[in-house]
Amino acid sequence: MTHDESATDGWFAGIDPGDTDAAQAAVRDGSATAPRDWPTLAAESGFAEREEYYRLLHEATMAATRAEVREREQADDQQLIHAIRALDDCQRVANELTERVGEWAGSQDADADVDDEYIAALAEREPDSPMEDRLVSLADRIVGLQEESRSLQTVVESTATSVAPNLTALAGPELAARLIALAGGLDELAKKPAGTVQVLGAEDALFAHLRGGAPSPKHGIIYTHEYVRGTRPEDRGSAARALAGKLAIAARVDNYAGEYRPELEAELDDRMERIRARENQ
Amino acid sequence: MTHDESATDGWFAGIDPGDTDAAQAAVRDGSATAPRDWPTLAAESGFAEREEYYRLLHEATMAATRAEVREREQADDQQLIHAIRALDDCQRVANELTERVGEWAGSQDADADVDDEYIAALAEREPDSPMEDRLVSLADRIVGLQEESRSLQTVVESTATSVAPNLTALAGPELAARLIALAGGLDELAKKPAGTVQVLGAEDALFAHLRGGAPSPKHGIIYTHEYVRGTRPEDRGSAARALAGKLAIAARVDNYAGEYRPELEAELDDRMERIRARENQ
Amino acid sequence: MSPDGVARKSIDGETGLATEGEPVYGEPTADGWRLWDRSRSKLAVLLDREVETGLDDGSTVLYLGAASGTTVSHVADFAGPTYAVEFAPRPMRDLLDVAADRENLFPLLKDAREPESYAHVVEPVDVIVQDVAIRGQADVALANRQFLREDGRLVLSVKARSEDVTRDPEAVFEEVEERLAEGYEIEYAESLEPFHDDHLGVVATPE
Amino acid sequence: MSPDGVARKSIDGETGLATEGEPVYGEPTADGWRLWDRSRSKLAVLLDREVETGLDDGSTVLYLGAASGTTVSHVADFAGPTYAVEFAPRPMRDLLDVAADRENLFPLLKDAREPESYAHVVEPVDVIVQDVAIRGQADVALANRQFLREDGRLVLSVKARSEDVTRDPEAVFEEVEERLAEGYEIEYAESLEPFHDDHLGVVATPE
Repeated sequence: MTHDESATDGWFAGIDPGDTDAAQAAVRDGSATAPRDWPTLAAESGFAEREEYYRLLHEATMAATRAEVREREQADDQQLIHAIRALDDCQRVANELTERVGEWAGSQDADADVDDEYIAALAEREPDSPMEDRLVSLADRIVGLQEESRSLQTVVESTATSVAPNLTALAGPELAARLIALAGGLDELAKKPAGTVQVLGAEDALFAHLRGGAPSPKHGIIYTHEYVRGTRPEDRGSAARALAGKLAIAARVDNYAGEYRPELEAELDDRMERIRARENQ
Repeated sequence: MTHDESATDGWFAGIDPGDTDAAQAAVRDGSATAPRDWPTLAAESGFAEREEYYRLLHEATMAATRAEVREREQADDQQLIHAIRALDDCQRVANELTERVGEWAGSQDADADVDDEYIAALAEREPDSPMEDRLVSLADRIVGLQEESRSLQTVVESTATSVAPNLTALAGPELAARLIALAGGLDELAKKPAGTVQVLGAEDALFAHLRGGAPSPKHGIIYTHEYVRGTRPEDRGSAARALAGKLAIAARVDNYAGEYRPELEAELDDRMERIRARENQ
Repeated sequence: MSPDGVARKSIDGETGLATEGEPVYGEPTADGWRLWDRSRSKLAVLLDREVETGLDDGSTVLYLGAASGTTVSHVADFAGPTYAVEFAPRPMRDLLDVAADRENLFPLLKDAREPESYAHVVEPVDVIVQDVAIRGQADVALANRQFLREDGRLVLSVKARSEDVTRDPEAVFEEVEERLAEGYEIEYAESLEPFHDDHLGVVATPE
Repeated sequence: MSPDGVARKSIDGETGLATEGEPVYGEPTADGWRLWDRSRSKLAVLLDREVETGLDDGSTVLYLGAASGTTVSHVADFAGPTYAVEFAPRPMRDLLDVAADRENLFPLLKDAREPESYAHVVEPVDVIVQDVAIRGQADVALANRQFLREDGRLVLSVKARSEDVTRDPEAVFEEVEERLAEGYEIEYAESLEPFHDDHLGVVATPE
């Protein structure tokens, strides 16, 4: 049996046949300038005979790919967190600059009713002084930031759907992204009990409650969900509990299984219908 | 003497020859579809004979124009206030968005040292995913806001120089604009004693002092002036007092006379040289 | 000319090709056979037309653009060692489930445009199946030519819209074929309509 | 042909036109005469060339674009009632100082493009002097033609850059003259070089 030099390029080179960790790292991080008859080389180098070689290769590629998928998707949830925060920033600064333009435009035109439509029209105006040029230009920057917000909404939507299809189906892309951001990641969110999901974003109120005196918060950011906000006050606690329960399950399915399960949404809709039915009694 | 109908269009129509207020209002706000031989019509209507007519016209146009110049320039100082506030807003939101981009870019490139140069380069990058497209686009919005800041600086500079040439010569355009903004206008700033100018922008510290307990603030926004910031701490109080005194005078000259007096700057430079000379003793 | 292990069956009232294996995507099954739907698999169209693909019982296969495994699951049902390259994490998650049931299927989260990143794992193969919906599909085929045995075959499906959404698909196909000719001899090139709009099915041998 | 009240003098070693009046902008003076510098006044160039402007001792004048009063102060020194229209507040502040010393000078903070806003003050005049650095200089002259007596004259200086910074000044001047011909007969049109680059001096009568 001759030892072929290029066997050192193979994923199995220098690896103990039982060492899955080393094998999967080699699959992930290795490379070669050209393919070789690796099964034969592996047998020649004493790594494993053909049948056993394929068994080990299957084990190594499964482990390597599973780990890398997890990492890459976690990277995606981190990107989603950055995107939703950037979206919030863009909307906030667009609003702040709109207020500034409102005051400024109001000094020239007391009747100015400064909404998005006014800003859009102002951005198109032909300025007739260097000062008005700036006002018009500032309005145009605001229009740009509003466009940026819409583009960020689009990417938040597609990324949330890809990273957490079930959570997104139940919560909508923005709330899904905010929950993931508040938890610090999908994996972190999936580990949280429903009660914690229910009050995510209400940390201040929660700490006040824990220090004593303040009432326990009934909901955090999930208040923005139509199923909480649109439910009459006396049933809002039940609605928030039911929603948070389903969202926690959805986050776990997304993190551990990753496939879309339409029945989750149907179950939530049913549950909410029953809670809201009380209103009509 | 026939009464010509169109005499009712003249600035003098219906005005008592001694009533300068009414006359200047008529000059400012009146209008006519076409010129007429007003001196003759004025004589015919019994307002005034030619020589007296021109004397009254001179009086009326001087008063009208002087008042309107004052008003228009005050309007300019209000525009300056809006511009400096818009400048502050643009710089602030550009910085906030830069921080966001910094965190985001750092998640992709741990070595990213996010300064303006990095943002400019990022804005030019060819994105290779929808998510990176957003990051690049956001960087481009920041570049736009930075450009907006520079344009606002330019208009602040020219407007400050026009509205308050002396204050601007002494304080620089941005500090001059901020002082006018803090006072609420050039007229308001001109009415403030030097001691108030000295602590403008340090209202919180001043109120804390007046309530007792806290030390009296030595300077407000004028701290940003090189003559205060660049003076050693033990002389900073004297420097702030001297600077505020000259700034208060400059504001008054700007508001009441309006002409540029280079000697103010020379006097301030002298005074500062003497204060700073102590350092070397 | 169908490969051994691929049979024509009638299941649940539908007739078509089928392979023996664990069901993957809710396809009709009977007696361990799973229907291989032509409208969901470009390769199935070619096999149904009895085009010579070189695929056979026990063939070694490199599958580029395996996506969530719909087609590659059928391939692994009858072929030998099957290397499945896919770049996107989400479909790969589904592909992992498919591979869990198939010992001869090796999932690789790699970019088909960077063959050196998997050349240390993939052996020379009898057939490359390529179905990557990215620009530069001919370049991917050329870059991966090194994995093909001298007597091997490339089975390629070209998606016109991935090259250029604005151009006439015929013009795109012509350009792809021209580029492909730099390393392959084209033996078959036909539209995959009516099952797959604006897709060209190609079989080629290394030159 | 210089108007009465405008004389050629030699003051402080400089020779040129001069008028009698209070000094305004630091110009050389002697015996109550103030030197009227051609490089600071387009009108002075025309008078120096002895172009017939219609200006004379006691003329009624409408001055459009009076700015801070450099030129209009000289005009008011020898002319009769002089209406000085200026739109910008800052130069008007200086003009107010000039007018304070001159009873026959009437400052008006008005827009020369809106003659109806001062037609209730300004009488028909012998001469309109126009020096407005804004786009549409011919339109301003046409809109103010109504102030000119039948035998009056328009003395206009056209700044090419105000019309269009990107175009050849000659082409701009031609266009302005063409437009002006809609209401005026042009009697004189020459460049004001070397004292004022890319400026055209025009004298015209109403048609």
